[in-house]
Amino acid sequence: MKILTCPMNGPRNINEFQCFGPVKNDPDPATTSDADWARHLFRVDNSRGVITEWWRHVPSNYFFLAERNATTNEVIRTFTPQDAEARP
Amino acid sequence: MPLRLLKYAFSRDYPVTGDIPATPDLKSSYDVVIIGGGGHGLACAHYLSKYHGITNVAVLEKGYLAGGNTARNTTTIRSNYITKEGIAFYKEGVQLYEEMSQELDFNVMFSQRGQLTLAHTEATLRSFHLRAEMGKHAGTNIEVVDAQTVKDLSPHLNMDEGGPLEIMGGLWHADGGTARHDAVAWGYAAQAARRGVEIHQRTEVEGFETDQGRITKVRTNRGDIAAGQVMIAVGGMNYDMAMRAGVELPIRCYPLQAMVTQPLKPWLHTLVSSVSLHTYLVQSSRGEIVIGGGSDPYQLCSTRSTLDMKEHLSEGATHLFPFLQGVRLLRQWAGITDMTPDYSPIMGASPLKNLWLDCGWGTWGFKATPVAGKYMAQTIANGRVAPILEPFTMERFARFELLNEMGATAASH
Amino acid sequence: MKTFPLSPGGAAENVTLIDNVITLTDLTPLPRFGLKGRGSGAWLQAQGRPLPQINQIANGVLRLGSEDLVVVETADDLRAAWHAAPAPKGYTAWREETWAWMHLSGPRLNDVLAKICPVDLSPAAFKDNQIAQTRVGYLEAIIWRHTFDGREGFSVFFDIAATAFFANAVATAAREFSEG
Amino acid sequence: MTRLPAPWGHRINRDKPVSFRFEGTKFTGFEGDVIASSLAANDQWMLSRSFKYHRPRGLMSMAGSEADTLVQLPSDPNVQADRHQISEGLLVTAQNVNGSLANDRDAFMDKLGRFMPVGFYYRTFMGPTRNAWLKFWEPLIRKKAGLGVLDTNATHQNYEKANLFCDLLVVGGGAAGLTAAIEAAEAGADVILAEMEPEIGGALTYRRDSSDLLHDLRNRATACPNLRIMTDTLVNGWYEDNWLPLIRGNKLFKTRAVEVILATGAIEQPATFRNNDLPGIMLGSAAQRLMRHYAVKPGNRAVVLAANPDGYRVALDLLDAGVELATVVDPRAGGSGGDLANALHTKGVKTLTGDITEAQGKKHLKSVTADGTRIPCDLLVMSVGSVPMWQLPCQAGAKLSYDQDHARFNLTLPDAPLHIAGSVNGLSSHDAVTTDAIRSAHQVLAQLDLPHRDIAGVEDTEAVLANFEPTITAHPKGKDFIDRDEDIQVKDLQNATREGYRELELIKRFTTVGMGPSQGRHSALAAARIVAKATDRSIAETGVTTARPPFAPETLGVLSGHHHPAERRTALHQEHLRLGADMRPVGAWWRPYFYGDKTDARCLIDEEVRAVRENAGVLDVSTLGGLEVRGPDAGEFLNRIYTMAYKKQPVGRCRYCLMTNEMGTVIDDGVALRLADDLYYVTATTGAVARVYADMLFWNAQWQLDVDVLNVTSAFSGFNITGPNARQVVEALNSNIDFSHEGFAYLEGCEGRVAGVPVRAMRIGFTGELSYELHCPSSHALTLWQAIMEAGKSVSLRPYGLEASRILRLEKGHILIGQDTDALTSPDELGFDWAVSKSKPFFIGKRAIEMRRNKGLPRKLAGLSFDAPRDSQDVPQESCLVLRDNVPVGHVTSSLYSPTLKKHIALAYVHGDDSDTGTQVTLKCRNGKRVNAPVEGHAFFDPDNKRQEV
Repeated sequence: MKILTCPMNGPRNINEFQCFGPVKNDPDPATTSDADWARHLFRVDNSRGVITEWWRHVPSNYFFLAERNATTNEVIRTFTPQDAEARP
Repeated sequence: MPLRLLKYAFSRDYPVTGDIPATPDLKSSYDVVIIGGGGHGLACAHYLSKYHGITNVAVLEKGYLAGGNTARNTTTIRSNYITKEGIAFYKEGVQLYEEMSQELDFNVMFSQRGQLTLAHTEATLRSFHLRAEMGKHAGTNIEVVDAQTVKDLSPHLNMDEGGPLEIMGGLWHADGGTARHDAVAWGYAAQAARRGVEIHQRTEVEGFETDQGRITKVRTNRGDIAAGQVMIAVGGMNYDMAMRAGVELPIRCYPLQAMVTQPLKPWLHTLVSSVSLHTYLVQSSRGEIVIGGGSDPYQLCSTRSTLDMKEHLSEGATHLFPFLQGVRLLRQWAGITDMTPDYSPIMGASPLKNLWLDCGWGTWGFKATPVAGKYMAQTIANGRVAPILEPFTMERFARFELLNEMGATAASH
Repeated sequence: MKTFPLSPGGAAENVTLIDNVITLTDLTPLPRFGLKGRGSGAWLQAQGRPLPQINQIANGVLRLGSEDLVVVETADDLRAAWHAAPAPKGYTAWREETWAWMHLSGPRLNDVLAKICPVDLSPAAFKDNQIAQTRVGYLEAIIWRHTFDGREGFSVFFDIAATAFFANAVATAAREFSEG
Repeated sequence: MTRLPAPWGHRINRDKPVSFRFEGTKFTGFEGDVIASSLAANDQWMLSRSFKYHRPRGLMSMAGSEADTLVQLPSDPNVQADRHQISEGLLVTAQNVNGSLANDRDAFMDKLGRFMPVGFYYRTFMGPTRNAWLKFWEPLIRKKAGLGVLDTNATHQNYEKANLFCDLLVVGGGAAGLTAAIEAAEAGADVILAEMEPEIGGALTYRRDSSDLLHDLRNRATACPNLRIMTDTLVNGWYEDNWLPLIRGNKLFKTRAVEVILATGAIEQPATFRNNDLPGIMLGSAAQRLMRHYAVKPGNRAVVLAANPDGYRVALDLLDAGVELATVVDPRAGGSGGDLANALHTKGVKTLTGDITEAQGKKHLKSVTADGTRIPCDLLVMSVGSVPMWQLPCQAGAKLSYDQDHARFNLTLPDAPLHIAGSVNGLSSHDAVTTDAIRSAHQVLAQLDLPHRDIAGVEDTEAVLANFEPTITAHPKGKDFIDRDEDIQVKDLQNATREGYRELELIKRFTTVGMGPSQGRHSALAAARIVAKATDRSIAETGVTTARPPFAPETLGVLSGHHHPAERRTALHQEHLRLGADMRPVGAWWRPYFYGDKTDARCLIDEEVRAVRENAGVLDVSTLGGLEVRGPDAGEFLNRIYTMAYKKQPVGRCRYCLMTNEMGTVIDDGVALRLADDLYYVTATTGAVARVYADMLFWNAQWQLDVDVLNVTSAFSGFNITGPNARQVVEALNSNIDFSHEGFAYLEGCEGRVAGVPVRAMRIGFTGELSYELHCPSSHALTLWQAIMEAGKSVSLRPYGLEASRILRLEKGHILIGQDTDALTSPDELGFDWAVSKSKPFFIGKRAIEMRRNKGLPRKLAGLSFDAPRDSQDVPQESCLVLRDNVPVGHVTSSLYSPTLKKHIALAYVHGDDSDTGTQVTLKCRNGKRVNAPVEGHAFFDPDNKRQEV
């Protein structure tokens, strides 16, 4: 089983976590066209390289971010939303 | 004894049929380039060459023939869906399977032993009734059965009476079945090749050149090709392939895992699947029990297997049939699935005039191999999306006209 | 009068806690007081309760997050003080109602825990008063290396509605050692 | 046959005879014997019939891999006879036999090989009719296929699982594994060594001239306190981040290792010639195992096919054991066994340079043909090369490549905390293996920050001699098996390439080579060689097949362990049982369906409904999700989460909560009671609360509002007292709450004390009657419940269950999320535009709701009712279709008979254009009958809300 390192709880089996999917930029509803809003709703980053995702450590309900290679499954780093300068 | 066997016995040497010609040199141009040498691409090539007279066709396969999801799926064939668009489409898929061995002169071993899906909750039973009502209205062979009939259909099931997973009833789909997955692809390949279609293995598409909304060139590791029409049908890679042509698809890749036991003498006649346990089982004609279930919990483009999924599937299987505890597992594997937001495929036109999509097949593509091939061929030959495919357009999401099949897909693909 | 799951009339009153190769002790009725949300830590500190690092326990304060704290000793006075105090002071975390609290000890403690908890709890890897928020007995739980009543072992906090389930899961895991 | 004298046979205890039956005949072996060894000791060499041709088969490897040694135990099919120990009274039968093993009625299949070339089934069995495959051919083939027979009455066994942790896991307890484990443990690492055999030592336990080294290693291992040795333990796979399943008996140890050394050894390969599958033909290592482990003499007159030094060692072993050695055949050009050959020569054994082309015999080997000469013998021992045990390394990402110069497979490791040592690394001699093991141990020690040295890689001169590349040509008469499991011959692979299946994976699929129980252990190398030659490519170009877990067959039982679906009980669980409740699972919870005798369910449920409509009832709503949302931004937070507005909600008021997702689909509902400026108590549906809670935290991880959310579902219990006499009940309670009409209006809420218990009281309900919902901390639930029941005595307050609750809610037209909604339901489709704020700038789903509204209303949930007898089938039940021009446009989501209204009532999606009250719609009953009904509002009972607001 894969290990994911929770910034708060340390390394744990990945089945203690729930993935909330790649980070999405929230477009401004006031200025976004219907077409772009539909894209926002249905399109998810599915690239084969490194993706940045939201994860939840279920027993502690702690949410954090992880950079993970979507092909090799290698976790590059995990970090808190507060430390998310690198957040796209 | 079938006469065909005598031919082998009385031939001095093994009589070669020559199913799949060796990969020829690439020509500079084809009327149709089909990207993806899996079941769907090969079926399309077959229908193009046999029914539309289009034989200047190249099927490009990055690896070996039908080595992607055609090789990795667990071969469920069924039409017990929920949307009327889905049912109409998959129903014809089942019908085409019934005729496939004759059509291809290749025994694909279509084994229509029926599919029994189990309900452990009232909510599941309610959804079964909806699938049954929709199916009956569309003329498919489907009904909701009570717990006693479930027992009659699959006598060894653990009914868990009074327990948390009591079987309350089932969805019985007598038309459901399986086929030999490789044979489907090989049969289409052999037929298409005999009519002049070129099959290029180890030929990878690296990109496209476009001009004025058309693909003008397909770039491969073996050289560039000009193409009149292009279809992509590369399950597990469609998002990337479409992106190379500048087309963005609402697809996310998830691994789907399955496993198989050692061969046993026949004991399980029907396909059995459980919605609550996310497990399904079928005994192959070789005697192995093929066990599958839900997708992996997070996005990944890898065919690695996990122990957790194997444990989960084993739990489900031994709950349904406790005596399977002593049965030995031989192999586990995975495929990469292209999941769409509504668990229905994306077929038809793309923003590029000569690029056609046969994508988003998630966990449910095998059963659609003939019907997708038939209508994609018709679409490409006519330059117009076949009516039966129209609801599956990639535009449906922005229009909120989703074809939601999640409930009919989660437990059995 | 309060009724806990294992009390007469409680939801798990028919469940017997295992007491052979492993001993389960129900500590659910013991007082505890949880605070959560902004202001919790500062208020507790102002009461003379220094805060440990996250996932550690010190001076009876168990820290589960930056603003998620549980006081497991002399909770009643503290509760009264908290109710009387002005905001900001965090919010009650209802830990005395959401959690069952059980203590595990006994000769096959390590063998049984290896079956029901995915975290390495060996003494070298998991020291006294260390805490892990993880799964125990198929439930989300907090496990704490904790000597209770002179018995070395672990305290586990988990969903109080699953008390019967947890007790049965531990007993099932221990059966292998009690029978053989 | 008598056993060899000690020290041969160190695994058997000659003092303890064990009797068992094979094919009905009684055999006696010794404690420590496996099935195959004790049968061989009794001259029973045939163990099974082959998959396709029903040829006699016996042991070949003694290593537990090939299908030929699979036997049937009464409740256990496909058991490895060469690994399974005998026990007193064990009943063993042969598999894949029609009749008996000795006289298999299907043995004629062997003569029909001409009719059944590779892939023949793809070209036949299609006629004469379209259904012929399904109806006739497939049942026939299914009966012939398969191996063992499943016992569908097999009893439940206990399977266990545990977690293990270590610094270093060493897989394989042979010379390399033991050396590496000891070296690392002595330097301070926490080491587990797993060995699948019952003793450590690996090949040292049966190989010639190995006992001194083994003795030394065992002593050192015993002296290491931080080395845990697990024998009889199969490491059956490698998974991400060094997560390995160790299987010992019925227990699975899921092991997390910081570092892993794979010292898994090598797999000796068979030679290819006609009839190479006859019983009596075995690998050199198998003969050695029989002799050294079990004291079984493998034959009386032997031929040894030796293409490496090990073959000569086996020959010397056979002589020592008193086996007559006819000759040693060495296929290498100028083949010479060097010193070992000289040792043989001095004992009078001839060596012959050449190859074996054919073996003869019916049920056992009688002779072999070597270079045209027929040599009588009853034993042929093959020592012609090996392949590294590639399965675990390849699962871990290693690449298997072919080294043309040395005619062998090599492994290249990925960049990972993973190492290989010993013969899996291509080494053979004891010295080389030991040095390699020490090298790998010190690599691990360096990674673990423990004292270590740098040790260079090893060259092994003997390993170079270990493999040679034979010229494999198909025998004109065939039966030269490449894959014994699947009965695949040389020509089958060649013919597959001629059919166009030229890629190794395609050949595997077309011929099934490597797909049987041994998973290519004895066929991969030969198959690669044949395919490369047939397609005029190098093995490097054709590639090799992939390795998938598990390493060896493993039971589903050991993978599944115990089943533990989680189970939750409300605080009143025992109280409900005492009241005679029929408890049923709802998600993880157990809830009362109704109270009383099961046989009278309908009547009792009707009574419960009537009690609520005419008097008063009480429902345990404790499973309802409870959330506290607190903090300065709590109102803003709820504004973004739910569709209504909460910032200006007065303290002491309840407000409906409707939750949509980003697509504008309704996903949950509940009620928010504002208890303070910065505190809301929010309910969520039972099944959804866990998800709603997680979603709330997820959104706030992004919004970072000053708010804290807490799931208090288990902390609070709740009871809804409902019915025209509900007020009498609550007013009879000892409380500080004014429950009067004036003091406590509809949708108000407050905190107070009832019967000494702190409560949160709300005037909300799901029945349409006057209702009070009292929530309290769960430790007080029993006290509160008893007080309520006591207070209700004067009006005969009746507890009611989930089934009555469903009827009551449908009579009132309340929707159930998940039943009356699906994955696409918008608030507009429910007619809930009143619950969607138009003034808020944002909430989740707002934009999608607007976009969907602009596209028109495809369907709408409507009320429908039908006057028909209660048990009539001519009524649309749940999931029946709503048709428009015979096209389905919607379906019935809820349908019940209302005992109050004495008619059938339903909620159904009708076409958007048909949603006006009074419009006639057509429905199709489950029996196919069409019925029409006019569209109504949702509330069938008291549509003007006169009763709930009194």
